[in-house]
Amino acid sequence: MSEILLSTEHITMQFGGVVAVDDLNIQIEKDKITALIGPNGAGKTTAFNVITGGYQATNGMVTFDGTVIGENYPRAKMKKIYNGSYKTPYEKQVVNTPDKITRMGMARTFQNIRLFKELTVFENVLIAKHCHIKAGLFSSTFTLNRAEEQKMQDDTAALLEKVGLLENKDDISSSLPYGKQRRLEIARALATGPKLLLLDEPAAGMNPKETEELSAFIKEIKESFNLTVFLIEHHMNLVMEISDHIYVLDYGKTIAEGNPTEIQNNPAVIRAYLGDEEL
Amino acid sequence: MMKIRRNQMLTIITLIVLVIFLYWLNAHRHQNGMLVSVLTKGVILSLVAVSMNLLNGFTGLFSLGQAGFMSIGAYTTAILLIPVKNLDGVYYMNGISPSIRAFKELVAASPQAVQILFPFFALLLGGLLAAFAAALVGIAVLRLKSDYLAIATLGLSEIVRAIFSSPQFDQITNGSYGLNKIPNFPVMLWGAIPSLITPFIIVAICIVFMVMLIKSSYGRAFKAIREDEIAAQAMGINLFKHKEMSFVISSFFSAISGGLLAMYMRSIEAKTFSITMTYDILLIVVIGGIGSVTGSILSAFLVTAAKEWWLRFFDQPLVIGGWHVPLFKTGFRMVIFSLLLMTVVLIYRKGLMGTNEFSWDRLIARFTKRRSAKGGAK
Amino acid sequence: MSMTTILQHCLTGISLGGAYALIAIGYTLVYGILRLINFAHGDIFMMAGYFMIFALASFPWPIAIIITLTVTTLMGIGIERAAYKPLRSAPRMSIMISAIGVSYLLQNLSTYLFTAIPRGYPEIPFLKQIFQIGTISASFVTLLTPVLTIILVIILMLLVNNTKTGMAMRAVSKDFETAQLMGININRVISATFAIGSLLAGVGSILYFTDRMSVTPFSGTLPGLKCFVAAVFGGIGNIPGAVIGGFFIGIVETLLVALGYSTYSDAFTFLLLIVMLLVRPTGLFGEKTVEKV
Amino acid sequence: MKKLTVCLLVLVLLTSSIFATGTTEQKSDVKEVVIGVFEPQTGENGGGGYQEVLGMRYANLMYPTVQINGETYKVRLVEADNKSDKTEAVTAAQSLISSGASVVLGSYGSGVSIAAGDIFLDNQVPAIGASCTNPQVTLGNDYYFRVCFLDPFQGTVMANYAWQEGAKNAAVITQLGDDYSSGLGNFFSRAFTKLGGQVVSEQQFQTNTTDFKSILTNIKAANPDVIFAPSSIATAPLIIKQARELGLTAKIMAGDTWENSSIIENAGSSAEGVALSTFFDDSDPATAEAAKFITGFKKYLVENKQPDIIPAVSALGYDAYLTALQAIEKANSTKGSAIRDALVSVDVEGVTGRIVFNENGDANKDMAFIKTVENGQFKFLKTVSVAN
Repeated sequence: MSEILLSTEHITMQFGGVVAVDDLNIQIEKDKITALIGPNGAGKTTAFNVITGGYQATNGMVTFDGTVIGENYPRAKMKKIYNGSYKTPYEKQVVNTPDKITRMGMARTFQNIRLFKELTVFENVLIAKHCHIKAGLFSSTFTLNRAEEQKMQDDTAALLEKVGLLENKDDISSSLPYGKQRRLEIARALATGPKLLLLDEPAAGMNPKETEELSAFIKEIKESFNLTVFLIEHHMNLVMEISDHIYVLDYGKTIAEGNPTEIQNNPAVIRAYLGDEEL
Repeated sequence: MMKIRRNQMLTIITLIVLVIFLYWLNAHRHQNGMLVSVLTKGVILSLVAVSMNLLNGFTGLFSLGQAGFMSIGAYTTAILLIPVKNLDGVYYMNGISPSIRAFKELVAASPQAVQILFPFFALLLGGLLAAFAAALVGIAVLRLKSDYLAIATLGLSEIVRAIFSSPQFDQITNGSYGLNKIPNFPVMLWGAIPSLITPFIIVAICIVFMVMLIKSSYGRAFKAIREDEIAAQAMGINLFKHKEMSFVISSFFSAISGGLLAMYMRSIEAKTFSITMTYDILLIVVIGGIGSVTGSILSAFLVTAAKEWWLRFFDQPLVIGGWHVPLFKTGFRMVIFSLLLMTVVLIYRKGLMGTNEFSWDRLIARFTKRRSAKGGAK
Repeated sequence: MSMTTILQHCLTGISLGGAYALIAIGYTLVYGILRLINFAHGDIFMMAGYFMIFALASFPWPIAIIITLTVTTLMGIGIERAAYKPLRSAPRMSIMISAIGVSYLLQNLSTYLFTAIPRGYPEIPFLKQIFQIGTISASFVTLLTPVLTIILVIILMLLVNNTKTGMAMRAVSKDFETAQLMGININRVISATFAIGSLLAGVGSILYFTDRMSVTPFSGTLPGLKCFVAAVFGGIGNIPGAVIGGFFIGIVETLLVALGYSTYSDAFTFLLLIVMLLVRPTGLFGEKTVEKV
Repeated sequence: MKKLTVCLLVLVLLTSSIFATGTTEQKSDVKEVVIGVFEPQTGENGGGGYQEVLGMRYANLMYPTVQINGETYKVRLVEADNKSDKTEAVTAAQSLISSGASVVLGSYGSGVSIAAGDIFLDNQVPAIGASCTNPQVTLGNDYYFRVCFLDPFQGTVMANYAWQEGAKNAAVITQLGDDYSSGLGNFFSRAFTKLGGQVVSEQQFQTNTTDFKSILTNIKAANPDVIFAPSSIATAPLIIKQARELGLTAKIMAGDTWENSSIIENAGSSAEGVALSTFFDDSDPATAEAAKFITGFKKYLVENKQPDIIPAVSALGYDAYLTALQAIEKANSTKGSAIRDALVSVDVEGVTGRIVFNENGDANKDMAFIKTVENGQFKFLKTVSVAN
């Protein structure tokens, strides 16, 4: 087995009495495309949020690139009502805010596109470059970091060119067509310079042609940016086409994992999806 | 390229005209008292309006604490600058704290150069104190969202006001009695810039700083927070750090503006910096356009001029040809004003400038368009 | 401090708290539904004071009270229609600015119409009857305020829990969009909310001003803000919470003044707000909500 | 549509500015001198300010012209509302100066006068305060004069009066952030303690307070013989009524501001027995000028829909106007600095007594009128003079 970039250990997320993610163990290999699938409400986005720091897991641990980026155990009220299937509590509490995790090299997109709507395409990407800024507030204000600023601008332009949005660079982002908005959101995530890219349903709302383009696009950026990709998706065609490894989630629990062929033939998966999604 | 050159030329010419105008005004200030005071108040308010806009318009933090931070600046400046000889007169009721007096006497006895720079130091110190206060308070309140933040900051400014007016601090702030005999604006560059022009220079420097900040990478991060906090955070922007920066900087400049206001008014009291003051600033920002620096500046001058000058006749009984026009009586001006605000809020939601900034291109385009339209009609 | 003094202070505090509670309900209802701090609510309360002055000048008190309450209620609905409804889809900041604008307008309008000179609030004789219990003396209205407040709150709770409109109100405050999809007439519910809030502010106004006897265009500002704090304290959207918040602030404020810290009595309210928001943002009885990413 | 409205708005603003300047620069053949009226007509002290303005307007009616160098100048009053607010005060003062005022009258409320004092000083326009009693108004300001007595004097007067009435314990209520109230309260306390009395309770309240029950409860617990509560017209009836409601029976006293019929109107029977010091008494005109003023002004008050009781501040406003007029005549000029120099040596027989300024610019008044409320009327009790 090659190097593991991200792993989750016994991740359990409980809201009140509801266990949304139960004992999730995922290992994402470097330079591979891994997918997380499952019917609606299976807890996929919640898992994403736990990994990116949006939520703090109730119990479990997330390791990224060799460092523990999140660890928690049931505390206070949760101690009494904890209902996850993995009972042994972890011992430490490690909390990282999403921005810090992003700066460590993990970038994400959102299920319901969250662009900086009133800003231009160029600004959207340029802002993502801000997270690695070296100059302080004052040197940046007095443009003492001209070289850095110039590099940020140049990189942004280069990135936009690569993703084919350079012609739209001065458009207000919300005025772009849907497909391009998706692409811009991915470009914006790339601008933070990630090792791992998390895509939350990137093909949602796309027609088959657009989806095809997207899968080519994902493969392309994976190669040119040296990325590891982790995605949630409903479009099985897309998932089966590009994924190296797939995890299936249902009612918060992992019901299967394996390569696309294995998954396609897994009876538990078929059962979970029956009537839910075309397979 | 040509266009940029032309725009630069236009800007330089406008600046020169402005400077000449200010010097002319300085020479004829006695005949133009109203103009001078409207412009001075306008420029001071434009600074606080821009700093409020930095928070509300660019960072998306709806804060209503400006008056509180202004009062910190105003009080610091005032306490430091009241001449030693007037101290007994000002603090006639409770006396001044001996340590402050000793410090002021020390300054008064120090070399000329120190004394010339002292007013600027006082302004700066006021700003820094406010910035410090904002940094402390920000840790707590910046966790709050939209309207909660608004009401919490409003509350903060009321707390600051209560502290300044409380009898416990009589010997520092002169509690109930307020401070007066505050010296006028200092001259700059050994008198080359007369005291009338000083506030314009200071405000210009401050606003230029804020504009440059907004244009910098940090400014872009502020805008990202305004647009979408969660996405901004996912892009690696530390929400708290950036909100705190914006809050601290905005408070710093609000306090500078407060200090200038103290110099302009020559007399301050805690009551001056009440909720109404914040509302007035908010009104300027809204009319100018939330998210537009030039809008705020323009609106600060327009609102001040309209309120203090042009619309004053609404308050006077008006008789046209023997007919006593009804409605015209004391208070009518402010009613008109509130209606104007509501019109902007409900109908012209973008205010004067929306989120746009002033640009020569736009102005010229507007004029040429009109002309060509007319030409077409012929 | 002697026992009588303490009792007297408590009585004052409870009475003040009762009036606060009635105003706080208006804030809590409106916030529950529109997520809007109705900055104009305090000014509606102030305007109700003026309405009463004019109504009582030409009518006997029972009719005057009815007129005042009707006009106040209508004004509340009118303000919502004119200043908030057009902004329903606008960002929250705009609607809040609109609320501040309405407050600004009402203050300036009443300064213009009634001048800034305080108007004496007319006396309703039976309300001002002075009672002497031992060494404590108080007017009837002081004693009546808390009792009436509690009665009104019970009635309101019954209405909210048992009528169709009440159910609709609760639904809207839980989930605006879904309620709309379920066929609830949002505008009617909002109007009803403003009507109830303003009506209670009207009642609060009569009780408050009868006890304090003077109305100025700025009478509503501070009580307004304090009552908002009371609503937050009790848990915004929660009616009994607002009432308890109102009483709490009324009593503490009175005690602070009594102890000689009147400078800090307003500051205290805001400090309470900030501390509350930091420690328990949902207030005493508020429900916790999870924010969706 | 939007553009049209913007254009309209600009048009309105422009025409209004023309109006605004048009009203101040009416060119006519008649030579005129402008007297600025710097008074609050809105805000906390709007009521008292308006009464003072009435006195000035009436004086202007009576004496509409002035002789300068043998020529008749018409006197034009220009009013500016300082809104009882120190920030507004500065701009209001500025607006008076730019409308060419040679001399300024006012203001009611010492705080605003102190705030605007430096503006008048800088522009060399003398100001004559009518009823601002705080010492700071004229102290150190060569261009500020005043025709009334000062707070230290007034405080002493009331302390003496209380002492003479047999009071040994006093309670003082003052308004935070108000120069007049805190100042006068303080001067009273000092004088009263000096006489041997004891101030048993000192209470403060904030601006816009309407609920005085808690501080009054404290006062009740201290059981004073008198309560001294210098405050604005707005707060007076509240204090009086709430005190009686709580069963406080101590005598309530205050300063000049309380001589306003609206207080009796609002406080009703509770106001009975309230004592205050004031500048003027209309039942006993000291001079012919005063007698003429009393009858004439009462009519004027009725015309202006006011109760026909002459407020002392109106009389002072009238006197301030007379003083200004005499100074202009004496200076033989409309120039501020000349008028200022003339003011130093004026000697006016006003309706509130003789006005001669001392080196601070304060009128040498050594007499105050004590009045009390009886049967719903202010009733003259006695005059008190205190040797300084």
